Amino acid sequence: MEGVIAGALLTMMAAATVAIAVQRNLFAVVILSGIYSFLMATVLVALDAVDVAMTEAAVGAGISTVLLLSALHLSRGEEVKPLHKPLLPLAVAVATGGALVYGTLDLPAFSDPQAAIHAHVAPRYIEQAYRETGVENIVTAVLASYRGYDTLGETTVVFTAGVGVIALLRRRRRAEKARA
Amino acid sequence: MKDYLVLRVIAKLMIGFMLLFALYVQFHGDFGPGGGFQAGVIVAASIVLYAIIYGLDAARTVIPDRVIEALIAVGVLVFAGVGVAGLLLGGNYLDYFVLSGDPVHGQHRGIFWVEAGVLITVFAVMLKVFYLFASRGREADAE
Amino acid sequence: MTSHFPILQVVLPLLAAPVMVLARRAGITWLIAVAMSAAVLGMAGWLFVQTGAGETISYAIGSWPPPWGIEYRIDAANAYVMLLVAAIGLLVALYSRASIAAEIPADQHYLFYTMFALCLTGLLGMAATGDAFNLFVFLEIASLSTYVLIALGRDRRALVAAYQYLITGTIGASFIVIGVGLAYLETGTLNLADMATRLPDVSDQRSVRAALAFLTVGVSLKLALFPLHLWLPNAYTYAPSAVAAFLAATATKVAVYVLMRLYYSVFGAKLVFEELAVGRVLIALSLAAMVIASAVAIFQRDVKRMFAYSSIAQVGYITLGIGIASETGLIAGIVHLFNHALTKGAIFMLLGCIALRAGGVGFDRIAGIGRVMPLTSFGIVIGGLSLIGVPGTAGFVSKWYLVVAALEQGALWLAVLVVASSLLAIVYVWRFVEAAYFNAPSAHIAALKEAPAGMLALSWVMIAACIYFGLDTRLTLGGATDAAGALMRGWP
Amino acid sequence: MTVIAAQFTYWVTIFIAIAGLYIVIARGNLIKKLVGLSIFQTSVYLLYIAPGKLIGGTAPIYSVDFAIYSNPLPHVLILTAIVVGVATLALGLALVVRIREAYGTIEEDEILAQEAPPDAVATPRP
Repeated sequence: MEGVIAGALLTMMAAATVAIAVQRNLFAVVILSGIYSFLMATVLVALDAVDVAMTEAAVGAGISTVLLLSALHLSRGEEVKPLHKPLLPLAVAVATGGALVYGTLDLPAFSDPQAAIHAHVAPRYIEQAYRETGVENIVTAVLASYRGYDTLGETTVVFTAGVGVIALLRRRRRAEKARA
Repeated sequence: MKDYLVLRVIAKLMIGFMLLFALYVQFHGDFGPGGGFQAGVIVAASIVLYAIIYGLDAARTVIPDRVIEALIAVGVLVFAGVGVAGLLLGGNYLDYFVLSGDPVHGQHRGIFWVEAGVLITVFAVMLKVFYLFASRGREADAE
Repeated sequence: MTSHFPILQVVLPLLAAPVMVLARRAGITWLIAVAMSAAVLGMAGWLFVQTGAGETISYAIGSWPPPWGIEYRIDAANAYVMLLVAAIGLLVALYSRASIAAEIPADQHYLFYTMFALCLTGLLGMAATGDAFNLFVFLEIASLSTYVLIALGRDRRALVAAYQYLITGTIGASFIVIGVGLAYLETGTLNLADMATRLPDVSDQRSVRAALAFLTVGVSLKLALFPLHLWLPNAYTYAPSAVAAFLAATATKVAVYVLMRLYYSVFGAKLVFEELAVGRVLIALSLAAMVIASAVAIFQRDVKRMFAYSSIAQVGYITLGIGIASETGLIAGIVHLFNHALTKGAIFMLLGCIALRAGGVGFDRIAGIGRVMPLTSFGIVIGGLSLIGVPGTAGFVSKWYLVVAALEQGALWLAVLVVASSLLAIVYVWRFVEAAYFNAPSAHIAALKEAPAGMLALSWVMIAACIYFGLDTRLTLGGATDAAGALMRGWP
Repeated sequence: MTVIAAQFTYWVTIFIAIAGLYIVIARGNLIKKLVGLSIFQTSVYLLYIAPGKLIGGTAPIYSVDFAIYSNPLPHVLILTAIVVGVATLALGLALVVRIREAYGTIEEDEILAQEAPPDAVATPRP
């Protein structure tokens, strides 16, 4: 049953991406990408990734949509028909997909407890995280402690983006007039 | 939307609940899904809601730009500062074990402050980005 | 204290960035930037000396032992690259004060220095890390700050250049994430040294080969390997002068280091060069870069853009060294990485001096500039000689080694092509000489003064280094030999 | 989740990656390109997370009712990837807003048409 639901969700996700590619009304594109993110979040729940699902819903369907809408507000809402036939982009995209097919076909079998990712490194997190950090959510333990440095980097990325947007969008009326 | 009384009242209530929920997400991250990043997003969303209902200027008086810009930096400093504290107490960088006499308690303490740092920066950046986009839009409308 | 240098040299600029945002004042942030860069250079120098004897320094962040925690792993190879990045960082930080005063509004200066500190953090973090996913995170810190730095350029085309680089860079980063993911699924670990020990058991898996392919393409987008270089000319041309100098000297170089590390220390030379024909592909693309990008450079109407295309060609010489896949080839590549960084950094700093005085560096604007800005112009000429590879300059040393590496393999044609492509460099350098010295200056140009003493002095430090390292190769060649040795030994 | 569903997940992941990459490269509208870029980035999520799932396992949060937990490490990595993705999007959109103000359009072809071949004359921003 769970598999059927996940399959249906995945099919809808694929349909949403096609709709995004085809649709020229940018408002519709933004809403579709929000729907896509919600579907993704639901699939992630089915895959036990509850923290990721929560974040994807808040970020993909929430923040991203708000940002896209406010940027859209500042520009024309309709996409122009492309002038040239997009053969090269299609070739690049399909080649990438081909490499992915090639690369994923002989991955370890699904849900094989002997697969490398289940047998190596992760067992310590699952078995020891509570004893070593006193945190019941293993994802939090890995995120904030074992791999806390990645999270510092991630916070720095957010910081970089924030300061970068300030640098790009803060009005400098006097300065700009003086230069004009 | 400043003239709709119903919206204004409901929004005020909602914002209270949202902040409460954010606190839950922040501190429940040890036991269930959640953590600094998600909580920061929710806090920012509550202020965004306030700005939508009461206007950007009202939101900017509640949390001025200068304060937000400072908070953006403070969050990173808190996080990176936890790492420096580990160094000063004789451990490696980001070593939480040395933050307290009891290693597991030290871990707890480290994770608490690290998540606080994430919350502050994420909240401030999200809100600042919204302010900047929204004020840019208002000027575009005026032209 | 010294035992924490591996992490401190990355975290110091990371801490400096938020402090700068709080400080806000242009003068103070500049002082912070200079003090921080100087301290980083000191630590990088110490690490370089420490690892020279073949030692590998492992630093467990958070005191979690690898592979469960994130590890910084420093040997002669990344110490060499970090020394380069730190040295250029200090020079550019000093140079920026006068340079950006003319190009960036005063109330944005603190944002510039913040982004500069973050970019330094990202690049040093990429070089220092021993963890595959951490590599991606610091790559993104470096990338996002670079997009902003480029967009700070005066011309509106800087915005488009930054946008295009953002798209390309993010595609590249996603490729890297896919590659890391496939390698992780096969080995169960993210620690590069641990991955290296576990990869041989699964190296016949197609996923491992796909991982190698995705990582190669992703990193190649970052290092502007032909034909994935399309973002580079606009980015360098429209970025502020100080940014162009810093990026040209460091960003692509760190990406090259990452590629070498992945090939030699993680996937292993046996898989990459013997079982798969990566070396031959790399040689073909490098040759294309050397010839085509040099030829395109000749026809540019803007000097900065001309030298940007030259950078693509010069990256070709570095990747050619990797592709030859011998120890000499690797040494040649690493030494050229260093020498080209110095040369191109110096040239872009001097072009910044011209841009400051003349308002631009189009060929129509620099006619006769050699008469009014003699020191600046002469510096560019020396830099140009180093690009060509004239004996007595740093560029000669690396090209010499490249030719030797080609001959060792019995590939005379390769050696001939290296020399022949240098002839193209003569043509584009000559274009500058002709415009600067043999054209009569317009009234506007004739009224210009020589560049400010400070900027000129810093640029000439780099030019002097180009000559010094052309004559005394103990540091550059010795370091490169140690680095190549460390890479070939791998991370057991 | 069954094995068949897992296989299906891979195929959908790859399809989404192709579609996203195609939108980024082929489309000229700067906002649509960013949407495509986001989709390409999100396609990676399932590649990491689906293999971490164990049948009969549960979310990696300690509980007395369960003994098998799915692998937490991919979750941590993808959390970071999501955050990096939204940071990139915010920066990209800020650039789009500035480009729109400088050029009056967000169509790549129209922007390129406004620029003569590169030369040294700096075009002042409006």
